[in-house]
Amino acid sequence: MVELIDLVLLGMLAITALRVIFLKDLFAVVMLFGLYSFLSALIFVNLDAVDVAFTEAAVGAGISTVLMLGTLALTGRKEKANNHTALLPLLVVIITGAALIYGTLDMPPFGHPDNPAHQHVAPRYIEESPKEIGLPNMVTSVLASYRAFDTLGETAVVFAAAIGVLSLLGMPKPGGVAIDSGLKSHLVLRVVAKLVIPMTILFALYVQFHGDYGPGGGFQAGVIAAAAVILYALVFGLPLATHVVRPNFLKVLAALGVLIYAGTGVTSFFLGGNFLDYNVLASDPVVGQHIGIIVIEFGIGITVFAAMLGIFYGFAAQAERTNIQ
Amino acid sequence: MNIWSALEPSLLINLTIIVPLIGAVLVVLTGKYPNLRETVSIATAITLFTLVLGITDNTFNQITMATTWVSLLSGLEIAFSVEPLGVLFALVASFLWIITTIYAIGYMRGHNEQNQTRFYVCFALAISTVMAICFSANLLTLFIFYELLTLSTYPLVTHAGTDDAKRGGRVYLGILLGTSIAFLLFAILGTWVSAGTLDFTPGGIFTDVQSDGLIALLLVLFCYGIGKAALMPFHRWLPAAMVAPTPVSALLHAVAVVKAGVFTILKVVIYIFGIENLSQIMTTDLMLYIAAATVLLSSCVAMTKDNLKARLAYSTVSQLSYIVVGALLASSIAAAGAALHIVTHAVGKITLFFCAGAIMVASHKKNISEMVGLGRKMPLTMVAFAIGTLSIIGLPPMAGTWSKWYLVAGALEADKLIIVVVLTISTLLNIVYLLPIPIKAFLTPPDENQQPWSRAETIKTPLPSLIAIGITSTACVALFFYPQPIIDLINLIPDVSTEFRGQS
Amino acid sequence: MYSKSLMDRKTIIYLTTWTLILAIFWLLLSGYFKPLLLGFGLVSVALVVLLIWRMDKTDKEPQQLSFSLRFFRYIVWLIGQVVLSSLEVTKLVWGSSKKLSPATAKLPVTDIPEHSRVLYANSITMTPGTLSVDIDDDYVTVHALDEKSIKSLQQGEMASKIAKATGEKN
Amino acid sequence: MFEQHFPVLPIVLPLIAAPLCMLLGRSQLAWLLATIVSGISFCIAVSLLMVTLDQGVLSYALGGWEPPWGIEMRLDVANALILSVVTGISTLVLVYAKDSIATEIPQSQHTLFYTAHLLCLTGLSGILTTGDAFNLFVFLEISSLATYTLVSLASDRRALTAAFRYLVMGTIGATFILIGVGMMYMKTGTLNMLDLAARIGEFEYNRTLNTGLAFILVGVSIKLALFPLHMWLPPAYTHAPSAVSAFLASTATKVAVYVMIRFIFTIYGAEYVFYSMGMDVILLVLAIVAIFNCSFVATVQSNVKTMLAYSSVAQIGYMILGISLVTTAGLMAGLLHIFNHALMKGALFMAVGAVFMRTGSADIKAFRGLGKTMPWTMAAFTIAGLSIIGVPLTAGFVSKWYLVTAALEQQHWMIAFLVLIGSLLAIVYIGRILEAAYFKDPVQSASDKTIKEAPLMMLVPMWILAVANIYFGIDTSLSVTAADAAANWLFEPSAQAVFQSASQSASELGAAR
Amino acid sequence: MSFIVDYYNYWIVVFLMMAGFYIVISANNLVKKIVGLNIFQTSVFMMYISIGKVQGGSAPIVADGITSYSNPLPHVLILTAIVVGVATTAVGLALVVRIKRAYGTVEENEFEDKDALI
Amino acid sequence: MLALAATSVAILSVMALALARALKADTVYDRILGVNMVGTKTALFIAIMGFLNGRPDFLDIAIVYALINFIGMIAVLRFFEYTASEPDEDTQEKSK
Amino acid sequence: MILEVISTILLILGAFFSLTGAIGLFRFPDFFTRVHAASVTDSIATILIITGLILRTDFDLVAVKLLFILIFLLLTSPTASHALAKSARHGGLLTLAEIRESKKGDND
Repeated sequence: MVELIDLVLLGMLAITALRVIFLKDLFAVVMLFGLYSFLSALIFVNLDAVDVAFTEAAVGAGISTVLMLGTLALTGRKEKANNHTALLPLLVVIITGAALIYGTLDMPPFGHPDNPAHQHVAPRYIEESPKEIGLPNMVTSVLASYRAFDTLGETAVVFAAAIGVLSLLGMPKPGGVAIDSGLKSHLVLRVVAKLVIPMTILFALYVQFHGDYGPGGGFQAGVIAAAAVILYALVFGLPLATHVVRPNFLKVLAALGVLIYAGTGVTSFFLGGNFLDYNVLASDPVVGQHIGIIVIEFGIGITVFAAMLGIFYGFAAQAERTNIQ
Repeated sequence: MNIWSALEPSLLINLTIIVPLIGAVLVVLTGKYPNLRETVSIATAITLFTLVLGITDNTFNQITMATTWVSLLSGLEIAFSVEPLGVLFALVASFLWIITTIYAIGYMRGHNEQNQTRFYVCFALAISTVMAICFSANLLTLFIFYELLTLSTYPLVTHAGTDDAKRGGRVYLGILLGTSIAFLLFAILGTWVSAGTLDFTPGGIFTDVQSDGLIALLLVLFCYGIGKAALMPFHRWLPAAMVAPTPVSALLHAVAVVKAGVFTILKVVIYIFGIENLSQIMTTDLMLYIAAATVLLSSCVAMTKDNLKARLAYSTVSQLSYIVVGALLASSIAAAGAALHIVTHAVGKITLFFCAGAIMVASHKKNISEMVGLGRKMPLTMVAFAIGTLSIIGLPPMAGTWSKWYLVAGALEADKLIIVVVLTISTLLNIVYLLPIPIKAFLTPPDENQQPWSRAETIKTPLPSLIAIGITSTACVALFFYPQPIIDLINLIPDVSTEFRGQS
Repeated sequence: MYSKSLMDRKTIIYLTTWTLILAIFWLLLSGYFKPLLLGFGLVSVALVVLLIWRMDKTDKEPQQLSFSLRFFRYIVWLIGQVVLSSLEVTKLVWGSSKKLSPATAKLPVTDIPEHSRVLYANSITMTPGTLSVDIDDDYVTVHALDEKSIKSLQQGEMASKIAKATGEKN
Repeated sequence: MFEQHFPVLPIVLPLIAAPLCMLLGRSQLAWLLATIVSGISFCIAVSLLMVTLDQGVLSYALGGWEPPWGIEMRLDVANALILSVVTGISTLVLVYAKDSIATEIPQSQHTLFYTAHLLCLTGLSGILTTGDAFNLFVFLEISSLATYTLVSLASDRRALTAAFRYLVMGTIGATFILIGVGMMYMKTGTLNMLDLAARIGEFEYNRTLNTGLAFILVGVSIKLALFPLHMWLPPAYTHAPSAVSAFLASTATKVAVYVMIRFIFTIYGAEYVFYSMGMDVILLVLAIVAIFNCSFVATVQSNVKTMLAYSSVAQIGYMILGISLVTTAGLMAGLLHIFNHALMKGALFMAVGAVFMRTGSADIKAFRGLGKTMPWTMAAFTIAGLSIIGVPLTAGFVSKWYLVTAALEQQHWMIAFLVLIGSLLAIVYIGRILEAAYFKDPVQSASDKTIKEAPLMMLVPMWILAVANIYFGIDTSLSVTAADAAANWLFEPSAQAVFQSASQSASELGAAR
Repeated sequence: MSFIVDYYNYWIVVFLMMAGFYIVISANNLVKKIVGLNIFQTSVFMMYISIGKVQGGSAPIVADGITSYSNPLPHVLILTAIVVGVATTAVGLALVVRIKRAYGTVEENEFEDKDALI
Repeated sequence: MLALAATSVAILSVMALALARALKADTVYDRILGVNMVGTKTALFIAIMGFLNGRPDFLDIAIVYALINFIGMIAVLRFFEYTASEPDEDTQEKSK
Repeated sequence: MILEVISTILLILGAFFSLTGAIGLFRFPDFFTRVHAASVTDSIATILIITGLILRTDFDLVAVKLLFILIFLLLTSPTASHALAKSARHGGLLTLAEIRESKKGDND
C-alpha cells in the first residue's frame, strides 16, 4: 500500500514538475509549486517522516508560496518568451541525471531494513533515545539534543535570512497611514479570519509545546504562528498587522531566539558540560535533557516566528509602497 | 688597505648590503637639500668601496667570510659568503658607483631632471642588491636579489616618465621578470629538486645521479633565465632600457644590471655546473653558438643604429655575449678571460656612456650623424671616448686587450677555432661601428650646413661629469699596464686560471 | 457596537468566552494533564487572548462567539440540507449537462443580524447547488446550479433559522 | 576555565554576537562588539593552532554526545591554520570596514552589515571546525546566506544581480553537496567524517559512493569557483562593498578549498579519489586551464576589482593544482597558498577599496596618479601585487616555490613550467595598475576635489596585511611548518587509526550509558 | 523486476530533481529560477526521506505496540534542510524584488543587456 | 481496513483529477479551484492514512494542511486584489 | 462491529461523493458551476468521511481532533469558495447564464 501510494504521488509530482517547465504564466507556476510542495509533503507522511511533512506543508506550501506570490505581485505575472537555446541546460541536466542514475545502481534497495543507513547510527537513536532523552518523539530527540548543533545552525540560517530580507527590503513603519488595504470588501473572510486566527495561534503553541510527544516543535510552531499573523495581514492589511505585531518587536524577538538557544549552550559551559550538553542542566540527566529541549525549542520557535513574519513584512512593505505610488 | 680590519670579517658582508640601504634612507631624509643629499650619496659610495676593499683584502688573506640571514624555505637560507669572483664584481660595481655618483651629480643638475631624490634612492637600493648578488652563497639568495635588482632599477629606467620611458620600462620589466620567473626560477627549482642543494660549490653540485638530459635542459634554462645577460633573443630589454637617464644607463646597463647577468652565468657555470663538467653537457655547444651568434648579430645591428646610446646598447649586448662565450667554453683560461672582461668592459663601456651623456647635456645631440666635428668643441670628452672605444675593441694600450686575449686563448685551449674566428670578426665589427665616432668627431670637418657649435654650449659640460670621465678613461689605460691585482684575484677563483694549460 | 473603554464589561465577557473556548481547545488538543503542559497551556491561552485583545483594539471588529442549543440545532438542520442538495448536484453531475440552468439572484439580508450574515453566506455556499458570490450591506448575491435552489432560498427558511439561532443573544 | 571549549568558541562567539549586534542598534557599538568578538576568535584560533601543532588533534563532542552519534568539532592543524586566517582577516576587515562602509552603505544598514558579517564568520568557522558532513552543509548555508546579504548591501544595482547569480549558483552547489552527503549516508549510515572515512575505506569501488563524491566535488567546486563554474564570482566580488570583497576574496573560497581537501583526503582518502576514480587528472587539467584562462581574462579587465576577482579564480587554480598532485608536498603547497593568498588578496582588495572610497571608482583610470596622492595605499597595493606575481621575499614567492617543487618532484616538468608561465600573466595585470598609479597623470575630474590619502583606520589593516606578506615571505617557519604538518596529517593513514581507537572507546562509552 | 521495485523510487526522484534543476538553469525569469530551485531542493529532500524509510516501519515516535520504526536521522537532516531552503528562497525573492525595482525587469537577458556586464 | 484502503484510493483519484484540473485549466480561477481541492483532499487523505498506518495521532498534520491550504487561498485572492489593475490578467489564459 | 459497518458505509459514500465532485469538475461547463461541484466534495464528502473515521476511533482525543478537522474544513472551505467566486466575479468572469445572455444579445 505504501509503495502504491508512493508511486501514484510521485507520478503526480512528475507531471506537475513537467508542467511547470512549460508554463509561461508565473502565477500558475507558483500555484503548481504550492501543489508540488503539498504533494511532496504527502509523500513524506507516507514515508513516515511526519515531522518533515509538517514542516514542508507549513513552509513549502505556506510561507514559500505566499512569498512567491508577493514577489509576483511586484514583478509581474508573465514570463517573457525567450529565444535562447535550451540545448546546453538540457545537456547539463541529462549528464547530471545520468550520473545520478549511475549512482543509484549500487544503492541499497528502497526501504530494506538491512540497509547500512539503518544499521549504524540510527539504531542507537531508536533504542536509546527514549531512555537517554526521555521523549517519545525520536526526531525531536535527535534534532534538539544529539544534533542540537545542526539545529542551532538552522536557527542561525533563519536569522541570517531575516537579516538579508531586512537589509534588502526594509521593514514597514509601524502604524503608518492606514490606507485602504487588505481584503476589505470580503466581509466573510474578515469574520472567518478573526475566528481562525486565534485558533491557529493556539494550535501553533500547542505544536510548540508538544513537539516532544508528537510531530512538531519549535520550527513548525513558529511557522504556523507566523502564518496566522500573515493571514491577519492579508485580510486586514499590513498597517493593522504591524500595529498588532510591531516590526521592531520582531527584530528583538528574532535576536532573542538565537540568544536563548546559544545561551542554553553557554549555560552548560558554566555547569561543567560541553556546549549544548543538557545533562548538566539538572541533577537528573533526563530531566536536564527535557529542560534543555524545551528551552531551545522555545528559542527556535520565537526566532522562526519572528523571522518568517519579518520576511513577510518586508515583502508586504514593498507591495504597500508600490501600491501607494 | 683594510680600514675595517677591526671588524669581524663576516660582518663586512652585511655592511656592504646595509650601508647603501642606510644611504638610501639618508638620501630620503635629506631630500630637500640637494647638496647635503649628494654629499650623503658620495659618502655612502666611498664607504661602500672601502668596505669592499676590506673584503678584498680579507680574500687575499684567505679569510673565509660567510653569514646567514634567515632560513627562508625548508633547508634554504638567505646566506652570503665571499668568493673571489663576487669580490671582483663587487669591486667593479662599488668603485664605479662612486664615479657614477659624481657623474650623476653633474648630469642630473645639468639636465634639470625631476625626482632626483627618487633617483638617488633607487640608485642606492640597486647597489645594495648588487652587493647582495655578489656575495650570495646560494642560488636562491642570488635569485632573490636578482629580482630585487630588476625591481629597484625599474623606476630608474622609467625615470623620465614619458611614454617612451614607460614603453621601455614595460619591455625591461617584462623580459627581465618574465625570463627570470619562467626560466631562471624554473631552473633553480629543477636544480633544487634534482640536486637537493642550491649552494654554490666549487666544482659544481651535480653528480652522476642526475640524468644528462636534465642537466642539459637546466643549462639552457639558466642561460635564458638570466635575462640580464641579454642573450638573443631575450636582449630586447637592453636597448629599450636606454630611455633611462645616462648615468643610469652607464651604471646599470654598462655595469650593475648587465654585469649581474653575466656574473650570474659565470657563477652558475663555475659553482653549479663546474667548468670541468661543462664540456660533457650536451647543450653547452648549442648555447655557446647562440652566444657567438649573439656577438655577431648584435654587432651588425649596432652598425645600423644612428642613436649613440642605442649603438652602445647593442655593443653591450655583443660584449656581454663575449663573457657568456667565455663562460661556456669550458676552459679555465676562457673563464678567467670572461671574468676579466667583466672589469674591462665595465670601465670601457662606462666611459663611453659618460661621454654620450656629456654630449647630451652639453649639446643635446643624440645621434652620431650630428656629432661631426664635435672633437674640437669637446676635446676632453671625445678623447675619453676614443680611449673607451679602443678598450672595447681590445687594442693596446687599453684594458680590453687583456680580456680579449684570454678569451681567444681560452677558445684555443678548448679547441674551438670557430670561436676564435667569431671573436676576430667581432673585433673587426667593433672597429667598424665604434671607431667612426671619434674619427668623425675629430677628423671630419664640420658640415657647413649644420649649426656651428657655439663655445657657450659646449662649456656647459658639468665639472663633476668631466672628472668622472677622466677617472674612468684613466682606468682603461691603467688596467692595461697594471692588471695584476685583478688577475691575482681571478686566479683565486676555483678552477679558473690565467695559465694556459693546453688541451687537456 | 464597540465602546471606547477597552475593558468594559462587554469586553471582559467577550475575552472570557474566548479564554474558555481556547482552554477547552487546548485541553482537547493536548490530552496531557501533566502540570508542565497545563502550565504551558495557561501561558499559551493567555498569550492568545492578549493577541486577540490587541487585534480587536486594532481592527475594531471583534467576533462575538455565541454557542447555544439552537445553534447546534441549526447545524444539524444544515447538514440535512447539505445531504439533500448534494444528491441534487450528484444527479446533475452524472446526468446530462444540458439540464444545467445556472442562475444568479440577489437575496436581501436585511432581516438577518449583521454578525450572522457571514454564517448565512457560508451556509449558502456549503449547501451544494448554491453559492454566495458576493455579500454587501443589503444583499447577498447567490449563484445556483438551477433556479429551484434559488427559489427555495428565497422562501427564507435558512435565513429565519439563522436569525433564530443567533439572533436572540444580541 | 574555557580552554576545553576553545574548539567551539570561534563559532559560538560570533553567533551570539550577531543578534546582540542587531539589538544594539547603534552602528558604533555594533562595530566595536563585532571587532572585539572577531579579535577574540582570532586569539582563540591561534592558540588552537599552537595546541594542534603540539598535540595533533582536538575533538569536542557537542552536547556531550560522542561521535558518531553526536556532532563533533574536530580541529587539526589544517583547519586550525585556515581558521586563524579566516578570523584574522575578519578582524582586520572589520577594523577596515568602519570607515570603508561609511561611504558605501547607507547609515541605517551598518548594524545589519556587522550582523551579517558576524554570521558569515560563524558559518566559515563552523565549516572549518566541524567534523560532521551534514553540519558542514548547515554552516555552509549560514555563511552563504550572510554572504548574499553582504554582497547585495552595495549601492550599485549590479550588486543585486551579482548577489542573485551567486545565490542561484551557491544554492545549486549546496544542493549538490547535499545529494552527495545523502549518497554517502546511504552507503555508510553515518555522517561523522572520520566514521565515514573508516566505512568508506571498506569499499574498493562503489558506484553510489563515486557519484556521491562527484556531486560533492562539483558542489564544492561551485563554491570555490573552480574554473568552468566560476562565473558567479567576478561580478559578486566586483560589485560587493569593498570590505566585503576583501573579506570574501581572502576567506570564502579558501574555506571551500578546505572543504574539498577534507572530502578528498579525510573522508574518501586520496587513494580512493585519485587511484580508483582518477579525479587527479580532471582536477589538474581544470586547474591549469583556470590559471591560464582567468589570468588572461584578468589582463584585459578595466575594472580593478573584476581583475582581482579573476585573479582570485586563477589563484584558486594553483591551490587545486597543489591538491591534484597527490603528494604531501603538493597538498602542503596548496594549503600554504591558501594562507598566503588570503594575505595578498586581502591587502589588494583593501587597497582598491580605499581607492574606491576616495575616487568613487575602481576603474583602472581612477588609479592614475595615485602613486602621488595616495602613496601609502598604493605602496601597500604594490607590495601585495608583487606578492601575487611571486616576487621573492614575498609570501607569494614561497607558495609558488613549494608548488613548483612539488610538481617537479613528481617529474611534472611541463606543469611546473606552466605554473611559472601563468604567474607571468600576473605581471601583466598588476603591472597595468602600477603603471597607471605611478606613471600616469590623474584624470582631470569635473569636480576639483583633491584626492586624499585613505583614513588611518583603513591604512592600518591594509598595511598589517602588506607587512604580513613580506613577513611570511621571509620568515616562513610558522606558515610552512603549519602547512607541512597539516599536509602530513591529512595524508597520514594513521590519522584514521587514531580515530578507530577513539570511536571504539566512544562506542564502549555509549554502551555504558 | 525486483530491481525496479528496489529502485523505482530513486529513479523518479532523480527525474524530479532534474526537472527542477533544468528549470533553474534554463529559466530566464528570476522568479521561475527560484521556483525551480525549490523544486530541485524538495526533490532532494525526497531522496533523503526515501533513504530513511524502513519497510514495515512506522513514524519514529514511540507508541505502544510498534516495534519497527523508520530511521529518524534523515528526517532531522531534512527538517534542517527545509529551513535552509526557505531561508534561501526568501533572500532570493527579496533580491528579485530589488532587481525589479532597479532594472524594471526580472528577465535575466534583459537586465544583462542593461548592464552590459562583462 | 478494506474500506479505508478503498476510500484512500478514491481520494487519491479525486486528487489526481483535481490535479489534472489544476494543470490544465481554462481560467486561472479554475486552476485555483483545482489547487484548493487538492489541498482539502490532502488533509482528508492524511487523516485516512493515519488510520491506515495505525497512527491516528498524525491528525495534527491534517489540521496544518487544512490551515495552510486556507491561508494559501487567501494569499492568492489577495494577490488578485493587488494585481487587479493589470489588464492582461487572464485573457491569454482564456484563449488557450 | 456495527459501528464498523456504519463507518464503512459512510466512508464509501464519502468516497463516492468525492468522486462525483471531481468528475463534476470536468463535466460542468463553466467556472461557477464547477465551484458547485467542488463544494460537494468539500461539504458532504468531508462530513461523511470524517464521521466514518470518528466511528472507528475509541471516541477519545483522536475523535476530538477529527472533529476539529471537520469543523475547520467546514469553516474554511465555503469561505474559500465564496471568496474565490467573489474574486472571479470581480475579476470579470461571467457566469454561464450571462454568457448565454450576451450571446443572445449578439445574435439579436
